[in-house]
Amino acid sequence: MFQVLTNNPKAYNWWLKRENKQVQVVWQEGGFDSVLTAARDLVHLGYRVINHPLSSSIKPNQTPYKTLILAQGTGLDYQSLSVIEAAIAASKKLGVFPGSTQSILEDLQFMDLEMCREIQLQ
Amino acid sequence: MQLKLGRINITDIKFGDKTKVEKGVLYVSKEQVLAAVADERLTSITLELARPGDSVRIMPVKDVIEPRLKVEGSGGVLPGFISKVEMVGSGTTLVLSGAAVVTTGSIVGFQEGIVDMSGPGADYTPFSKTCNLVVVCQAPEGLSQHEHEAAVRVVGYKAAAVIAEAARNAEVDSWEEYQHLNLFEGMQKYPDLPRVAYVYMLQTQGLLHDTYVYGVDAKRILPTLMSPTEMMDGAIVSGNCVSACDKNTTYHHLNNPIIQDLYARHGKDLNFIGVIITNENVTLADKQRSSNFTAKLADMLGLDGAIISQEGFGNPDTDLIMNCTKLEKLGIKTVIVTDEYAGRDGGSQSLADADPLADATVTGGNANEVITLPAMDKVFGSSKSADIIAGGFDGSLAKDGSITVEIQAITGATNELGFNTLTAREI
Amino acid sequence: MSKFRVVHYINQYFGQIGGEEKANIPPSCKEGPVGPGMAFKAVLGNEAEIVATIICGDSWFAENLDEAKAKVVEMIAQYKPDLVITGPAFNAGRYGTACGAVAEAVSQELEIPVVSGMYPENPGAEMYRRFALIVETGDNAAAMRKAVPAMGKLALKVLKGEQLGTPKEEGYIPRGIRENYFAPDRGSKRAVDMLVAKLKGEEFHTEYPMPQFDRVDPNPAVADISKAKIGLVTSGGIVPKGNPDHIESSSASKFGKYDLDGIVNLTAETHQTAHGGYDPVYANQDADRVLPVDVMRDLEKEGKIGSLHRYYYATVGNGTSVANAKRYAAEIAQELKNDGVDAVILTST
Amino acid sequence: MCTIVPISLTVGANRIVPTVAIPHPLGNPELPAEEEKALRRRLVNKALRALSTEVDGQTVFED
Repeated sequence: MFQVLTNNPKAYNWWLKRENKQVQVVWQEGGFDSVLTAARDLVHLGYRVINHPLSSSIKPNQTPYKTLILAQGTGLDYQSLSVIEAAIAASKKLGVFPGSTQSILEDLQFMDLEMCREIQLQ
Repeated sequence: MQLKLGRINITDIKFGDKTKVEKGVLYVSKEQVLAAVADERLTSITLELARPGDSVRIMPVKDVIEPRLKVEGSGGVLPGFISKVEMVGSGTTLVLSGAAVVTTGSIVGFQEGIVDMSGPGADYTPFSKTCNLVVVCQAPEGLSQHEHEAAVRVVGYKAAAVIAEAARNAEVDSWEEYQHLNLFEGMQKYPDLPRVAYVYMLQTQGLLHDTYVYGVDAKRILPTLMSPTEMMDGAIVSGNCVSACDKNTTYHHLNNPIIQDLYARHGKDLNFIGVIITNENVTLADKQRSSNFTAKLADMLGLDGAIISQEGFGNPDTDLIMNCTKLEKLGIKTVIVTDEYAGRDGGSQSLADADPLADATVTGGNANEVITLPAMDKVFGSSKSADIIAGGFDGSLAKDGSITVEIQAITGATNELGFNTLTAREI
Repeated sequence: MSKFRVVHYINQYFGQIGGEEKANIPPSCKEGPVGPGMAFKAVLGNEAEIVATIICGDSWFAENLDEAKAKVVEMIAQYKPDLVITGPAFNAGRYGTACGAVAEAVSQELEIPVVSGMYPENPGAEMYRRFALIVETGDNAAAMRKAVPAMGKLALKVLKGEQLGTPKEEGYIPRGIRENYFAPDRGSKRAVDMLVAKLKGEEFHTEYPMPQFDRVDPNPAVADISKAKIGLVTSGGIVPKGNPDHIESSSASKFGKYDLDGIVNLTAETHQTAHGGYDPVYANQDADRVLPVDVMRDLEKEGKIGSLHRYYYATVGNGTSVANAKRYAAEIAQELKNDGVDAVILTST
Repeated sequence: MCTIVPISLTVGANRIVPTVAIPHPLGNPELPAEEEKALRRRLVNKALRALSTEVDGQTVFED
């Protein structure tokens, strides 16, 4: 079982439309950091991170969107934990997205989706 | 394999009736270039010139390409795009050294990538020192970002290829020779020198973050072995333009400084065996697989040492540390080349991953350092993007046209191939 | 030209008030140099002068940290100095910590540069190196003769706005701040040079040192656990309901010591977690899931262990610096030893 | 007693007992209360055993 955690409406709709029974698409309210925190809590309970939380060169303070895919596992996956903790630290260090125009926000949603669209879940 | 590079030094660039080189001046025929790059997907393509010292800002920069021409040997430059997928890296190639094609155009709204030809920003980018043909691309409303990106990318290669023709009849200023022996010959010739390879990490995450090898999207490759001379003919090209400071442009791939400096010590202090290219994909499983294959290749080659270079920020730190630790655990000594995001005050942790085995690190500097770029007389590209870079990237565009940004917005500023002298130290 | 103004911070001992018996005195202020300040006078010469000296007892400072910082900063501010010197503190831990805390407050609140002096292993050096140029000194006051000229010289350089060299060149402990500069060679050449040196087994200098951790030898086994007095310590942030000590949810600046007398089981009514680094739902429902008091009481009753120590210690591990964690550990370990605890179970989340 | 054994190894702990999960190292909310406490008791007993065992370097007490 996979969970797609996202605060990006474009990614949310795209993943919903895939209608994969193995995939649970979860809307996460809030900013970049809230997706990271929610993913961290899942990792603590044994989920594995599929896509790196700092994928894309768009820094955490340059976009409010993040889509993270996690796979249900049995024990703590240390690699997942260490990348999620490092991502949280990077996001804290770089600060908060200052906001932007609607058209930029749409481009940022598009780029976030691009970074997770081709991931094979098996 | 043996490659001869003939350098023709370009010291100025001008428009002219014919594309040619005369006394170090590259004359560019607008008509000829525009005819060669025409692309029905784009609404307009215009050409501008930017010389070192000009009061010119180019932004947002998409790619920079050095014009090269294959005059002898198999294949042609930029295989998979400009020429067929013949193997390259041997024969003779001419270089318009000091000239560059710079493509610009906003594919998405927030794109950074600043090249200032003068002022304080010029110190941070290598492309303030080249004579640049700037290709400004405009796309129609509604063109998909994927098509837009592909169109602009190929326009740059085509422009470089057409002006490279000027090298054919020009006088060569200097020759360089690069030999690449096969593994067996190399071992016989240098039995006592440590065997060293270069692990070349390529950004491969998706749109605006891609790299191509002989035309193949490198996110779909498993790590493989290449001759260092192949890069000199353009076997690796960039489709990566987000994070301007630490992306590798096609120019960087053609002039990879690690390859050059390993050649400088080849046969003296080390035996430079070849290049392992690997990718930086988005999933952890891909990272595991690629670093495993990199380590396996390194082991099969019986390496004693390796230099590993990174491209980009954040998740590639994970690839970098995986590659480094897996090689070190095999007893292969490594040096890694990276850059830092230590915060504006320089007081935060620089990397998103770390390991005590990574005990030999070269850094291209802290990308979060803030710089004020004064206004320029001319802006090539989209002056609108200045506002957007400023807002979207937490910088500020002042009324007088100056921009305050982190140096991460400057093309090539903290390059992770060690292209620059910029670095950082603890104080 | 008028002289630069310097204020000097020292402890009760160097302030010539007294030794450990006077460590409880609150801060006071004297015009001009006192004690080691006299030695600084010679180094600072005609260019700068110590206009005032702040003296505070080490214990008083440690026990009243926030108040002490505020008072000292207020005293310093009224002299409008161009620079503040603290110490040198050599290897005196409390003194070093006070010198560092003063440096932090002065640099953050007054934005005045601070020069200090410490032995590198002084905990104050690791905790506060960001905020001061801490000259590396010997471990005791015999090193005063060398420390003062080094600190004075560095202070003058800072006052005159001269370009500083590397920490090594200037003799101060690196502050952990990354600064960009243009090197003579490009990065690729530096990388190849480094690799060649590494392959030859020669010395090389990484440009970015990775974090390293201490190692300690394991203690011998507990001979008879059924007679042992066992303590509980956690970095999981388990605190009495309401978090009376206001331990921070991340980057904790303190630890808490809590009484378990009469407590046989932690419940949602009595205890919670202060930790911000994990989902707190489970620990808040039942804090025994992090700190096993219920089981320890059972084992105590059954005679499987000698006894459960009356107090447990807790902090929050989330984002807490290694230096702070080390300091808490040292203090907690000392108290546990003084209380005759034989063994400790440390739980972390 | 910790869930993230690699970190305990990195920071230099000498006697390490692996636990259940980060937010509930010594419990499992999915179990009935009695079973959960029994689980906790097993883990604590393992820690006591670790304390009573001579080690000559970092040791993880798996089972």
